[in-house]
Parts: sequence; C-alpha cells; structure tokens
Amino acid sequence: INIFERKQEGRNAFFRVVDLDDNTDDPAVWGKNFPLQYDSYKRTVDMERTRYGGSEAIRQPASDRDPRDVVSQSKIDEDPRLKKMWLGYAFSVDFREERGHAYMLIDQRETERVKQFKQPGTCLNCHASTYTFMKKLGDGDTFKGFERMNQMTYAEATQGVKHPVSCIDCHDSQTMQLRVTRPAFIEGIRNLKGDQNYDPNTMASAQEMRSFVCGQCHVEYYFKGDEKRLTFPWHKGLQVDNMLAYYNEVGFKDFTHAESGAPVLKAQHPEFEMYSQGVHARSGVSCADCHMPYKREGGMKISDHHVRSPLLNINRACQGCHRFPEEEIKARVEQIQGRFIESRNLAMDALMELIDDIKAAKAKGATDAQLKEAWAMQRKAQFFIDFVEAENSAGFHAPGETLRVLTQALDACRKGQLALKAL
Amino acid sequence: INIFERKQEGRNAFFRVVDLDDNTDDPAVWGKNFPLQYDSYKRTVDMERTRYGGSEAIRQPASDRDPRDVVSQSKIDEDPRLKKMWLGYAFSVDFREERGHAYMLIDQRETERVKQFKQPGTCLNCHASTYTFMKKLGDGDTFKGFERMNQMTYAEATQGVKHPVSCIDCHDSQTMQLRVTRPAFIEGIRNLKGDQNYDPNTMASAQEMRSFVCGQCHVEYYFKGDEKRLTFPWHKGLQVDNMLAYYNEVGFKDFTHAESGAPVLKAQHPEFEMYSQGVHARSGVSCADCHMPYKREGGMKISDHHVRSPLLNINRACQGCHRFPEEEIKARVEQIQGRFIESRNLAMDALMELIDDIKAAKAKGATDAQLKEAWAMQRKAQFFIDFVEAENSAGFHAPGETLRVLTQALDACRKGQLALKAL
Amino acid sequence: MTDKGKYLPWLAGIPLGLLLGVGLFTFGYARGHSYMTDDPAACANCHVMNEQHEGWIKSSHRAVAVCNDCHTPPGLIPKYFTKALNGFNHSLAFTTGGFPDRIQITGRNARVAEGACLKCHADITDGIASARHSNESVDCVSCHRNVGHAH
Ligand code: HEC
Ligand code: HEC
Ligand code: HEC
Ligand code: HEC
Ligand code: HEC
Ligand code: HEC
Ligand code: HEC
Ligand code: HEC
Ligand code: HEC
Ligand code: HEC
Ligand code: HEC
Ligand code: HEC
Ligand code: HEC
Ligand code: HEC
Ligand SMILES: [Ca+2]
Ligand SMILES: [Ca+2]
Repeated sequence: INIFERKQEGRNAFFRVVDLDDNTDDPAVWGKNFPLQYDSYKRTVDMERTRYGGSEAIRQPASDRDPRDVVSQSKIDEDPRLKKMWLGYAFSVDFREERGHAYMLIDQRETERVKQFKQPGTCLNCHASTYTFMKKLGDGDTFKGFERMNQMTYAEATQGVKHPVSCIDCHDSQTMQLRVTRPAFIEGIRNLKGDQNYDPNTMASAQEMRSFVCGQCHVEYYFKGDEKRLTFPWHKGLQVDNMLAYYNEVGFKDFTHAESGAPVLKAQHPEFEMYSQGVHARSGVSCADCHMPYKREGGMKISDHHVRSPLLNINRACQGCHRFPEEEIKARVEQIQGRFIESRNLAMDALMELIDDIKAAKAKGATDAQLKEAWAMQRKAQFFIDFVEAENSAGFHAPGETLRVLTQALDACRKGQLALKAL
Repeated sequence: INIFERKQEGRNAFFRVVDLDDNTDDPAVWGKNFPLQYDSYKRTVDMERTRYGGSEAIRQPASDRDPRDVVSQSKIDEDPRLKKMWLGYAFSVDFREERGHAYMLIDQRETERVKQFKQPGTCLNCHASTYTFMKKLGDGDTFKGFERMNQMTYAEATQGVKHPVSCIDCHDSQTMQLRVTRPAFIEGIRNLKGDQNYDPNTMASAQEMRSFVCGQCHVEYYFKGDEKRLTFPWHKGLQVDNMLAYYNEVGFKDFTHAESGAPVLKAQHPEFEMYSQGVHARSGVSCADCHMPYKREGGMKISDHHVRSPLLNINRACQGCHRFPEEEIKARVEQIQGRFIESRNLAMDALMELIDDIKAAKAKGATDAQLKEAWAMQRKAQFFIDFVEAENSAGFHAPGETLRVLTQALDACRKGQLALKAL
Repeated sequence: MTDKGKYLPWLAGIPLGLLLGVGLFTFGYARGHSYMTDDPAACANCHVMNEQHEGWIKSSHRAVAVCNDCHTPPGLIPKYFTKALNGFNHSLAFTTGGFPDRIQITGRNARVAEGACLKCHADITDGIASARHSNESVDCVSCHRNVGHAH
C-alpha cells in the first residue's frame, strides 16, 4: 500500500505526478510529487552564521584547482591549536566549518584532504546519495555494494555518484516511510545492542527513526582494516570512554603525532552519540524535531527539509516545547555553549603544553619507554577534547556529558605532564 | 488587612484561634491558627537518605558531653580527603551531613566546632529563630541587634534563643506574607544589585521571595573584621570566580593550611548562589517550588512545610512540571549527580596531590616566594572544589556551572603542581 | 502516566458492595448527574480538577473544545462507557484519597486524548502522518504542551 493509495481513505495529502521507484535518485524528480519538501530541501545552500554554528560564506575566485566560489571559514586558521593537535594528519592541512547538505559532495571533492592525500571510496558513504550506487555495485545487495565501494579509490568511486544526500537515502519511494540505507549504521547499531538480528527498518519506532536517519553520518567512525570498511566503534557503548576502550583493545591509531610521536586518534562529528547522552534524547526528542521542525504551509504541516541550525528557526524548533521568548532561548543555548568554550579552552591549552613537554623530553633524549605514560595520556586527552570539539553543537546536545569529558581530558593532561617530571 | 480578613472576601481558608504578634516566636502558638503547616513543619525531624542527600540516622548513646541520641553521618569519616583539605581548621575535626530544620539549633550547639573552638554569636544567625532576639538586643532595630549578637560569644548568645528557624523568621504575623528578617541577606542583596536602597520586602516579587527566604542561610558567608559581622561576599557577583576575586581583593583567608602553609578559604553551602546559575532559576522556579511544594490537605492546597529532599517527594515536587514517571525523574537527577561525583573525585584527588607536592617542596626547603604560585593555585582549586562540594545538591541545582567550576579547579591543580616542577 | 494497577491489590480487599456504596455516595455528593453533560464546570466540581480547569480557561482551546471533546472518544457508546469508567475511578479515588497530588493520566486515557486531537486536526496532520505506519501515532502533546491546559 503506497502513500497515495493509503490516503485515498481520507483526504489526499499528496498528488502523484510522477512514478518513483527504488532507483530514482534525482531529488528533482521526487520534488514533483512533494514540492514543499523539495523546496525546503534546496534551501540548504543558504549560509548564515550563528554565534557558534551555521556557517559563514567566504567568497573566493573559482579556479581550476577549486571550482567553488564560496566556501566556509577555515577552522584551523581560526584556532591554530587545532592544527597543532593534528600535526602529522591531513586535518592539519584543511579543515573548515561544515555547512548545508547541498554542499556535502563538492566540499568533499575539493577539500585538500582529498586532493593532497589518497582517500578510499569509503569517504563517499556520508557525502553523496550512494544508495543506488551501492545497489548497482552489489547487484542489488547494498551490503556487497558497500564493501566494493569502500575498496575503490576515492577518485574512482566519486564518478559513480551525482547528488548530495537525497530523498531516496532516507525514504522508501512507495510509502515514504523513513528507512536507513547505510550498512555501516546497521552494523553499528547491531553491535551497540549486542543483537545481530536487530533491524532498525522494521524494529525501531518512528520517533527513533527520526534520529537514526541522521545517525548514519553524524557519528564517529574509522576505516577498519585493509578493506577500509566504514565502522562505527560502538561495540562497548556510545560514550567517549567506551570508544577509547574499543580503540585501545583493537590497537587502532589514526596517526602518529608529528611532534610528540604519540599514537593518537582523530574524532569526527559524534552528534548522534553525544545527543544520546543528553536530556533531549532521554525525553524522546529526535534530531528531526529540532533540525527539521514542522512548518505550516497552507493547510498542511510538513517537515522542514531545510536542515540547519535550529537557532535560525527558534520559533518552530524550540518554542513549541519551551514557552520562553526567543531571546531567552538563544541566551540559554549560548550560556551552555559559553561554558563549553571556557572549559574547552582550558583543556586545549593544557594539551598544547603537554605536547610541548613531550617534544622537549624527546629532544632531551627520552626513550619510548619513558614516554609511554605521557603518550597514553596525550592519546586520551586528545581524543576526549577532539570528541567534544568535533561534535558540532558546541556542547548543546549534552551539556553535562560534554563538561564531564573535559574534566577527564584535563586530568589526563595533568597526569601526562607529571609523568614527564622525573625526566 | 490581615490574613483572616483578607480571606473573608472569598472562602475562609484559616481560622483565627489565637492572636499572633511580632513577638510570638513559638511555632506551636502559630500552629494553633495554621495546624496543617505546623504539622508538616514538625516533620523536619524525619531522617531518610537518598542516594546523595537526605540524611542517615546514626544512633549513639546520649551523654553529658552530647545529649543527642541520633546524629547524621560524619562526612569527614566518609571521605578523608575532606579532612586533609581542611587541616588546620575546625572543619577537619567535625563535619556531618546536614539534616532537617528541626535539628539546626542543637546540631550547632553540639558540634565539636563549637565545643572545641571559640565561636562568635554570629553563628546563630542561621541556626535559630533570632528575629525576636535581634529585636530585643537592638531595642526594636534588628540591624542594631544583629551587630550586638555578632559581637557576643556563642556561649552567651545561644542563651537568648530557643527555637530553630520558626514561622516568625519567614512570615509577617498579621498578613502571613513572606519577609526576609536577616540583615546579612539585605546587605548582601544590596551589594549584589549595587543599590543600597533596594528593599526585598517591598520590592521583590512573590516568586523571588520564595527563594530569598532560603537565601538568608543557604549561602556562602564570612565573618568580616573584628566585629565578626556576617557578610555574604556578593559584591562582584554570585559566581565562585566573583567571590574569589572579592576575597583576594579584601585579602581574606579562613585559615592557613596546616600541611602546605597556603592561605586558604572555606566555602559553605552556596545553594542560593549555585541555584541562581541553573536553568530552574532562569525559568523562574523557586526553592519553595521544589522543597515546599503544594500539597493537598482535605480541600486545601498548602505549602508543605516539611522542607526536605525533593527526591523523597517527587510527585509533588517535580511532576507538576515534568510529565515523566517518578523513576525516570530520579534517574535524571542521579545521572547529573553521578557526573558531578566523577568529576569532583578527579579534582579532589588532584588537590590531594598538590597539597602533598607543596608539603614535599617545603620539606626540601622551598621558600615562601618559591611557593607563592603553588599556594595561589591551591587557594583557587580548593575554594572551587569546596564550593561545589559544600553545595548540597551534588550538582543538581546547576549541573553545567558545577562542572565548569570543576574544570577550573582541575586546571588550577595542574598549574600548581607544575609551578613546583623547577624546585 | 501512572499504572492504575498498583492500587488493585489493595482494592481487591474491599467488598464490592462497599465500593459501589461509596461510589454512589460520591456520585450524589459531587452532583454526579451533572457529569452527564459536557459542561467543564462539572469536572471542576471536584476541586482536584481545578488546575486543569483553570488551565483550560486560559488555553487557546477554551472556545473550541471542552473537557469531554478531548477526554472521551467519538461515538455515543464509547463516550459514555469512558465516562462511566472514569467517573467510577475518579469518584472512588476522590473518596478514598488514594491518588497522587500531581495527577498523572493513565495509558488508556492518554490514547483517548491523543486521538481526540485528530478528531479536529486530521487534515492538517495528514501529511506528516502519511509517511508512517498507520499504527505509529504522533505524541502531539510532547510539542504542544499547553494545548487544552498545561501538561
Ligand atoms: C533539542 C534540540 C536538538 C536536538 C534533539 C538535536 N539538535 Fe543538533 N543542534 C541543536 C542546537 C541548538 C545546535 C547549535 C546550533 C548553533 O550553535 O547554531 C545544534 C547543532 C547541530 C549541528 C551543527 C549545526 C551548525 O549550525 O553548525 C549539527 C550537525 C547537529 N546539531 C546535528 C544533530 C543531529 C545529527 C542530531 C540527532 C542525533 C541532533 N543534532 C539533535 C539542537 C538540537
Ligand atoms: C549522507 C550523510 C548525511 C546524512 C544522512 C545527514 N547528514 Fe547532515 N551533514 C552531512 C554532511 C557531510 C554535512 C556537511 C556538509 C558540508 O559541510 O559540505 C552535514 C551538515 C549538517 C548540518 C550543518 C549545517 C550548517 O549550516 O552548518 C546539520 C545541522 C545537519 N547536517 C543535520 C542533519 C540532520 C538533522 C540529519 C537527519 C535528518 C542529517 N544531517 C543527515 C551528512 C549527512
Ligand atoms: C560516517 C560519515 C562520514 C564519513 C565516512 C566521512 N564524512 Fe566527511 N563529514 C561527515 C559529516 C556528518 C560532516 C559534517 C560535520 C562536520 O564537519 O563535523 C562532514 C564534513 C566533511 C567536510 C566539510 C568540513 C571539513 O572537514 O572541512 C569535508 C571536507 C569532509 N567531511 C571530507 C571527508 C573525507 C575526505 C572523508 C573520507 C576520508 C569523509 N569526509 C568521510 C560525515 C562523514
Ligand atoms: C515534534 C513537534 C510536534 C509534534 C509531535 C506535533 N506538532 Fe503540531 N506543530 C508543531 C510546530 C513546530 C507547529 C508550528 C508550525 C508553524 O508555525 O509553521 C505545529 C503546528 C500545528 C498546528 C497548526 C497551528 C496553527 O498555527 O494553525 C496544529 C493544528 C497542530 N500542530 C496539531 C498537531 C497534532 C494534532 C499533532 C499530533 C498528531 C501534532 N501537532 C504533533 C510541532 C509539533
Ligand atoms: C536526511 C534525511 C532526509 C532526506 C534526505 C529527505 N527527507 Fe523527507 N523526511 C525526513 C524526515 C526525518 C521526515 C519526518 C518523517 C516522520 O516523522 O516520520 C521526512 C518526511 C517527509 C515527508 C512526509 C511529510 C512531512 O513533511 O513530514 C515527505 C513527503 C518527504 N519527507 C519528502 C522528501 C523529499 C521529496 C525529499 C527529497 C527532496 C526528502 N524528503 C529528503 C528526512 C529526509
Ligand atoms: C519535543 C519537545 C522539545 C523540543 C522541540 C525542544 N526541547 Fe528543550 N527540552 C525538552 C525537554 C522534555 C527537556 C527536559 C526538561 C523538561 O522535562 O522540561 C528540555 C530541556 C531543555 C533545556 C534545559 C537543559 C539544560 O541542559 O539546561 C534547554 C536549555 C533546552 N531544552 C533548549 C532547547 C532548544 C534551544 C530547543 C530548540 C533548538 C529545544 N530545547 C527543543 C523538550 C524539547
Ligand atoms: C528544581 C528543583 C529545585 C530547586 C528550584 C531547588 N532545589 Fe534544592 N534540591 C533539589 C534536588 C533534586 C536536590 C537533591 C536532593 C537529593 O540528592 O536527595 C536538592 C538538594 C538541596 C539541599 C540538600 C538536601 C538534602 O537532602 O541533603 C538543600 C539544602 C537545598 N537543595 C536547598 C535549596 C535552596 C536553598 C534552593 C533555592 C535557593 C533550592 N534548593 C532550589 C531540587 C531543587
Ligand atoms: C535560619 C536559617 C535557615 C533558613 C531561613 C532556611 N534554612 Fe534550610 N537549613 C538550615 C540549617 C542550619 C540546616 C541544617 C540543619 C542541621 O543539619 O541540623 C538546614 C537544612 C536544610 C535542608 C536539608 C534537609 C536534609 O534532610 O538534609 C534543606 C533541604 C533545606 N534546609 C532547605 C531550605 C529551604 C528550601 C528554605 C527556604 C524555604 C530554607 N532551607 C530556609 C538553615 C536555614
Ligand atoms: C549564613 C548562614 C549560616 C551561618 C552564619 C552558619 N551556618 Fe551552620 N549551617 C547553615 C546551613 C544552611 C547549614 C545546612 C547546610 C550544610 O550543612 O551545608 C548549616 C549546617 C551546620 C551544621 C550541621 C552540618 C555540619 O557542618 O556538621 C553545623 C554543625 C553548623 N552549621 C555549625 C555552624 C557554626 C559553628 C557556625 C558559626 C561558626 C555556623 N554554623 C554558621 C547556615 C549557616
Ligand atoms: C523557612 C521559611 C518558612 C518557615 C520557617 C515557615 N514558613 Fe510558612 N511559608 C513559607 C513559604 C516559602 C510559603 C509559601 C508562600 C508563598 O508562596 O507566597 C509559606 C506559606 C505559608 C502559609 C500560606 C499558605 C500555604 O500553605 O501556602 C501559611 C499559613 C504558613 N506558611 C504558615 C507557617 C507556619 C504556621 C509556620 C511555623 C510553624 C511557618 N509557616 C514557617 C516559608 C516558611
Ligand atoms: C515550576 C516548574 C518546575 C518544577 C517544579 C521543576 N522543574 Fe525541572 N525544569 C523546569 C523547566 C522550565 C526546565 C527547563 C527546560 C524547559 O524549559 O522545559 C527544567 C529542566 C529540568 C531538567 C533538565 C535540566 C538539565 O540540566 O538536564 C531536569 C533534569 C529537571 N528539570 C528536573 C527536575 C526535578 C528533579 C524537579 C523536582 C525536584 C524539577 N525539575 C522541578 C521546570 C520545573
Ligand atoms: C468526583 C470528583 C471528580 C470529578 C467530578 C472529575 N474528576 Fe477527574 N479525577 C478525579 C480524581 C480523584 C483523579 C485522580 C485519579 C487517580 O490518579 O487515581 C482524576 C483524574 C483525572 C484524569 C487523569 C487520570 C486518568 O484516569 O487518566 C483525567 C484525564 C480526568 N480526571 C478528567 C476528568 C474530566 C474530563 C472530568 C469531567 C467530565 C472529570 N475528570 C471529573 C476526580 C474527579
Ligand atoms: C484540547 C484537548 C484537551 C482539553 C480541552 C482538556 N484536556 Fe485534559 N488532557 C489532554 C491531554 C492530551 C492530556 C494528556 C497529557 C499527557 O499525555 O501528558 C490531558 C490530561 C488531563 C489530566 C491528567 C493530568 C495532566 O495534566 O496530564 C487531567 C486531570 C485532565 N486532563 C483534566 C481535564 C479537564 C478537567 C478539562 C476541562 C476543564 C480538560 N482536561 C480539558 C487534553 C485536553
Ligand atoms: C473539538 C475540536 C478540537 C480538538 C479536540 C482539538 N482541537 Fe486543536 N484547535 C481546534 C480549533 C478549532 C483550533 C483553532 C483555534 C484558534 O484558531 O484559536 C485549534 C487550534 C490548535 C492549535 C493552534 C493554536 C495553539 O493552541 O497553539 C494547535 C497547536 C492545536 N489546536 C493542537 C491540538 C492538539 C494537540 C489537540 C489534542 C490534545 C487538539 N488540538 C484538540 C479544535 C480542536
Ligand atoms: Ca556549521
Ligand atoms: Ca542532607
């Protein structure tokens, strides 16, 4: 029973203009049936800053090397401590503020992290409409296609995709029901639940699905083994402590720090994981509730597909639940974020000192064995700081958890520095 | 127009059985007119633990030295780190979990902090019904009476009072309106607002008064100068940073740490100040909303004068605003408190190490000048940790602020330890 | 949403006759006949309903929906069945006092109230509901916390 038939019983909410099937990846085609959603979806090209979020439109001349005439601000230029933290890794070369979904494919293709470094096809999982591509590569089986795509080079794989995340990546074309299409998420959530038969597409509630579709990309990940399999390190749980324990157990490192020599990790956008530690998740509030709030269009309520900072849309995103003036709601968010910035700065400065101290100890001839403890502390501190820093809400999704993590990071810096005292 | 007359207009909620006036300090007499409030007021003798609050009834044989046959658990025995933090100060000798209002006078009279140390009359401000006593001492002027009481010895002053905090300390006997009676609070709030004409009793809203009456006692304080004037250090603001700045400016210390020699501060129960940094205060929720919630008695709604942990009363205290099951509400509080405990432990352990390090440096002959920086860091770290530790909600009143303060404390420990590195 | 079941063992100990007697007494005392109407004042006969009544008076729905529009299902028989069930429960609870100060809606009544939103707002919510299984309801009050009265 599809979305048009079902509603025949009552009023017809949507009109079928074109037939969609499980291979239609062009959002413009879907947009014929769902023009309101499509119109808002296209607006993710907008760039507007909030105090700590959104994105700033930086104009630059388009060139052969980089066809983009607008990019977002460079975060490593804004905060050189980031660069130092990542010395020896591609992120110290190019890292920008993230912006709307419309840019996800081009921003990946044009980042120096792709242009100056060899990347696998795996990267595409979260930067393009890959559902039909994976199906094709796997002869109808997305898990097989996923494996093949991961093993391609980026240059090769990117030829196979055309659109940023599109309708078909989140919706079933017949019923319009939400669905997750990414094997990495399905494997991740199975490991998390310790149940290899768990199938979110049939077993999760509609409200859970409103977060799961985002949790396919807005998560911490690593490329496992030579197959470069996209893997979410959720085996021991969703907290940063659990992930560090997992990485330690499997003996993984992202890179060796160029100055200190420590085997360290890089954390990426763990929005889903941090959100899960917050009071909104506990209260059953989903990502879509805040980032795709309902919007009245004529006689219909629709989900605003202009996914963006809720602070640009406080009335719809927050005021249904919170009866305070817009200014007050914004002030609350900024108070939470301000506390994060203050504590993050303390921890980040401490990390810089720790790196300097290890470097100095090395210069004085300290052996690897002598540096072991300090390295372990750098690894922990750096992963913890990076985790809450890479999380893009500046602490809002889980204020208490964010600050707890920073106390752990500060303590690790302290212990690392003291471990060098005797040298 | 008094409370009985006022109510004639509508239904008569109360019956005048006895006449009360501005000298009636015996709650039992007030209880004749307001039996429901009085009955609940008397129940503050109950002792029941929650995970981190309430109090535990420890039986002991009553003796000449200590007539109490029930006391609450000793906190310095539970956590010896507290004892070490306070070495050189009375708190390292006796410090217990606080319990209900019914005990405030006897617990003060019988603490070793009073029995083994000379204390001024000032102590009584918050441990007894002092309103009529201050009036008497000041010939009708409570500010004068306050000054005189402060300058008496504790032994002398305590003869002048009979009851724990009583109706007359919070209510006007004719209108039953809330009022603040403590000069220290009036001076404190004037300094905070920078307005020496501010009069809470006429200018504060009814909702503000529902917190101000508690803010007369549940606050950080010190005894200023030789007159031992009870003073709330709110001149620069209510945050711990503001208070440290104030104490540094006036050059105050509570004691010299017995092991490290640092000139340090002792923080006491800053519930009002920490609550003020939290989301409930921002939302206009008062102390009384949670600690004295409305309660149905027959056909009447009364304020529950059984002031206690809201976790023993979740339905009334929280479920009016939060539509979640009791168990879930409790779990939320305990999650917040658990994060506090974890971070507090890191900071506290770091402080212990800092104290040991300074002690060791001293033993090796470090000069005062060489210890100056480490002392300053101990002073800061210790005050910050003590502040959130002495705050009795285990972080609940302002979860984010509490953890921010702990990151500052941890950083100070780190800097203090590093300042000793060269020695 | 509390579980009514927790009072059951206790109730089982009381002879049904007494129950009915008490119920009937309250029915008379609290002007039970008036509940056959849809007048919200009838609900507020019980002072324990005052808070919702006051909230309702201030709410956007005052002019468009009375208590029974939201707290009874559509259809005459279901409506009066629900009223009878609730009437009995409330009278009993009221008389015995075995209920929390902050009343929590029960599972069944929560579903009735949720369903009630759709009696009036099916059209506007058609779109958002259509992309879901028909058995996946939307918890309207989680966002519209002040509709009807505060929740
Ligand atoms: C209760 C509301 C709420 C929920 C639920 C929520 N967010 Fe957010 N999110 C916010 C706010 C507020 C910000 C901060 C925006 C800012 O600073 O401009 C934010 C920021 C972000 C950002 C950075 C946006 C920017 O403008 O740079 C991303 C990405 C994000 N959230 C993704 C998610 C994902 C994925 C989920 C679910 C796993 C989620 N959010 C759940 C409210 C929410
Ligand atoms: C297929 C992967 C993918 C999915 C699914 C996805 N996102 Fe994103 N999202 C991205 C990428 C990649 C970016 C960054 C794009 C860029 O900077 O070019 C991004 C950016 C964002 C931003 C930042 C916008 C800004 O202005 O800074 C927000 C907010 C956001 N996503 C929220 C969500 C929410 C909510 C969902 C689910 C409803 C979701 N995303 C689903 C990959 C995804
Ligand atoms: C598991 C999903 C996922 C994978 C895999 C992934 N990304 Fe992203 N990427 C995101 C999300 C979500 C964002 C937006 C949030 C952010 O920037 O923190 C993003 C943002 C970006 C951005 C814009 C911001 C920036 O970092 O400058 C670039 C460029 C980028 N990714 C490149 C890559 C490259 C290169 C790879 C492969 C090495 C990759 N991504 C793999 C999810 C992913
Ligand atoms: C996740 C939050 C959320 C949920 C759940 C939700 N709504 Fe809404 N609703 C909104 C928002 C936000 C708006 C305002 C849209 C706007 O102003 O453009 C709205 C608007 C409305 C309106 C139109 C108000 C007007 O201005 O005319 C009605 C009616 C409505 N909702 C009814 C319902 C019903 C019935 C349900 C349950 C089936 C429901 N809502 C569930 C968030 C929600
Ligand atoms: C990143 C994920 C994502 C993408 C991409 C996406 N949607 Fe949605 N869509 C959602 C979510 C979440 C909902 C809310 C579903 C629910 O509550 O059950 C939704 C709901 C809908 C609905 C149901 C009515 C409504 O507005 O709530 C329609 C129709 C729809 N989307 C059409 C589209 C179209 C057309 C596109 C492409 C132009 C698209 N969607 C792309 C996540 C997405
Ligand atoms: C669907 C309902 C819903 C939506 C939408 C929602 N919230 Fe909340 N919010 C809650 C609930 C529930 C709580 C927990 C407290 C409670 O029970 O009221 C909460 C708590 C909060 C708190 C206090 C938590 C803290 O850590 O101090 C803040 C601040 C907040 N929300 C801000 C926002 C902002 C900003 C938005 C929009 C971006 C938003 N909320 C959207 C339901 C919601
Ligand atoms: C939003 C509700 C709320 C507000 C407002 C509030 N408190 Fe609390 N308070 C709590 C909770 C919850 C606890 C933790 C109790 C526990 O752990 O058992 C607590 C703990 C306490 C304790 C320790 C109690 C014990 O059982 O040991 C004191 C004292 C206290 N609060 C005083 C105050 C004062 C004074 C104010 C106003 C300045 C205030 N509270 C405002 C909820 C609140
Ligand atoms: C005159 C001073 C004074 C006033 C006014 C006062 N308190 Fe207290 N409060 C105390 C003292 C002293 C104790 C500790 C008594 C003891 O341990 O013997 C205490 C204990 C408490 C406790 C701890 C109970 C427990 O079981 O651990 C709570 C909760 C509390 N007060 C809340 C409040 C609230 C709420 C108000 C205002 C409505 C208030 N207090 C007004 C002095 C005061
Ligand atoms: C500004 C108000 C105020 C002043 C002044 C004050 N107290 Fe208290 N006292 C309190 C409050 C509030 C509590 C309950 C909260 C707590 O224990 O942290 C308390 C608790 C106590 C307790 C029970 C818990 C414990 O510490 O063992 C003792 C004993 C005590 N005070 C003794 C004293 C002594 C002795 C003095 C004078 C040197 C004094 N108090 C001065 C407000 C005050
Ligand atoms: C520590 C402060 C405090 C003490 C001591 C105190 N009360 Fe109250 N009382 C309050 C607060 C707070 C309210 C709520 C007032 C409001 O909301 O305006 C209140 C309200 C009342 C009311 C108004 C009706 C109601 O219940 O809300 C009466 C009557 C009352 N108290 C009687 C008494 C009596 C009798 C005593 C002594 C046995 C007493 N109070 C002791 C703080 C106190
Ligand atoms: C008079 C209303 C009221 C009362 C009573 C109340 N709260 Fe709240 N609470 C709020 C508001 C308002 C917020 C802020 C979020 C929002 O706007 O919903 C909040 C937020 C919260 C949060 C989320 C904040 C965070 O830091 O995670 C928790 C947890 C919470 N309350 C617990 C409690 C508990 C426990 C009690 C009872 C001891 C209580 N509340 C009593 C109104 C209240
Ligand atoms: C005889 C007094 C009385 C009258 C009249 C009354 N109620 Fe109630 N009501 C109660 C009591 C007592 C409870 C609490 C029951 C409990 O929690 O066990 C209650 C609870 C409720 C609940 C929540 C609990 C549940 O059963 O889901 C709803 C909804 C409710 N009433 C609606 C109404 C409506 C609508 C009316 C008018 C048609 C009404 N009541 C008339 C006494 C009454
Ligand atoms: C517009 C719809 C609407 C109207 C009108 C309405 N209610 Fe409700 N009521 C609800 C909903 C929905 C809930 C369930 C809230 C929840 O799930 O938490 C509820 C819950 C209740 C409860 C349980 C306590 C609570 O607040 O959750 C009581 C009691 C109640 N209603 C009584 C009444 C009375 C009496 C009236 C008339 C004066 C009334 N209601 C009018 C929708 C309504
Ligand atoms: C008896 C019919 C009826 C019922 C039942 C009903 N509504 Fe309404 N509702 C209306 C009408 C008519 C309006 C328009 C009122 C106006 O414009 O002031 C409205 C307005 C609204 C609005 C927009 C105004 C506002 O309050 O924000 C929302 C949202 C809403 N309803 C949600 C709900 C929810 C949720 C429920 C169920 C808990 C519900 N309604 C039950 C008839 C109803
Ligand atoms: Ca951004
Ligand atoms: Ca206690």
